Amino acid sequence: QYEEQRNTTIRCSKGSRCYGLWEKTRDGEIHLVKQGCWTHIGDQQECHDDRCVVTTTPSQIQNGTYRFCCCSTNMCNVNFTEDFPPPSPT
Amino acid sequence: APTTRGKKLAKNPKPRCHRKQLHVNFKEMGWDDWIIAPLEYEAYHCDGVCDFPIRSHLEPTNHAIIQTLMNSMDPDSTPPTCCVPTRLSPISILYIDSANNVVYKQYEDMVVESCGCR
Amino acid sequence: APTTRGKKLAKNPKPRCHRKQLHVNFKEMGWDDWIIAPLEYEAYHCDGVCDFPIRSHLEPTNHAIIQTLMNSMDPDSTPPTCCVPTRLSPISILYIDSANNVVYKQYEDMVVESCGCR
Amino acid sequence: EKDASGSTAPALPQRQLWCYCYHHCPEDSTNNTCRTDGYCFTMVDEEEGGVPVLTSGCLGLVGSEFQCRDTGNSRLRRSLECCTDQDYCNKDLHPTLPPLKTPNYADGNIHHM
Repeated sequence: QYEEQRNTTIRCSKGSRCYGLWEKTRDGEIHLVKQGCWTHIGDQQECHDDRCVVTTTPSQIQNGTYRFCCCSTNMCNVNFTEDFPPPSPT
Repeated sequence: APTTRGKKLAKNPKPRCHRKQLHVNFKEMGWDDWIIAPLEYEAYHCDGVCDFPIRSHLEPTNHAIIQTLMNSMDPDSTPPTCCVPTRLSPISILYIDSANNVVYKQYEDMVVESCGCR
Repeated sequence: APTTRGKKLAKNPKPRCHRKQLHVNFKEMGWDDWIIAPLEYEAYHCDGVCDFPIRSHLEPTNHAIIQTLMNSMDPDSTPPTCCVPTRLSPISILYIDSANNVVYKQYEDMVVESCGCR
Repeated sequence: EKDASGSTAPALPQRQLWCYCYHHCPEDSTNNTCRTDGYCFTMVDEEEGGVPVLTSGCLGLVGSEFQCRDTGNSRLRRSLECCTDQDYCNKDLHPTLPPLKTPNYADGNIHHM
């Protein structure tokens, strides 16, 4: 588990995962918002990957600039990659 | 043990109390304007009949057993007991609060782990 | 109180989740051959609908609230939550055990003290 | 601070709040009042026959983020508002039914009784 702000790591409790939340601006700039332990998973298939991959289309907050992912290996939430369907044209 | 040979099993016995899927989609609820993640999760729910005798895995209280017996004596005057969650677990949620901060919170009792008759 | 001027009260609103009487008679159950006392008691039971919003005195869990919201979005796919006992109290019973001894025992969860939506 | 069931996340009240309750008060309530660790609410909703019904009462703190926000996609039209700023604050809440969703609703014959 990795937490960039204070450049620290924390150990997550058994069964939980790592998560990261970033903001990606229109011109591609990326800011870290939050990292930590995702202690309670709603869906068992969620957060199984060993890399932090953004798989769901971001929620509309902040015009969809947030990137959330969770993963299950040590320090996997240092950064993220994107693999979500393009927003359907409205 | 009493054999079921020769005893006709009820054609389509109503399913007894058990856990069923309930997929919650916060976006469909219109909450993707304050919830960042997750936007959906599996909450499950409980459904099915609670008839006599109530099996041990449904963890009936003494009251549930008495009510079930009274229902079998006079269904019109006493309703059966109900299949409800008996064990629940939390999920983590990231959301935006009213001051526009990003908040990480653990919401208790969001996922059904087991059902019972109460 | 908020005026309901111009807003008609529902004709016969379905009773919401509340505690109702349930008089238990051990004699009628045929148990007066092992129960000495009491031979009857008031157990109460819970009955009524759990609709949105679930009031605070019904002590809903987060799951019950989510399920109630989903039921109001699509009643066919998600059942409402159920009105069940949330607090119960014991009663004492004197009975004859299998070795013919008179036994005094406190039976837990025999009387409904309050109901809620779960 | 009046909190419509919109985007504002409710502040965290600590004390017990008194509210008006109308239509399904707790059994032990006296003269249409109730008490909660959460919020007072007033809701107008449209019964099956299309009759608007006003209800009010107490919501617990648990799940208030969900109940006070409600979902805009319930089958029957309704509007719920929560408040917590002072005792009986739901006296000043007057939610109105959202517009009908079906675009081709033409004759607009809702009767306000």
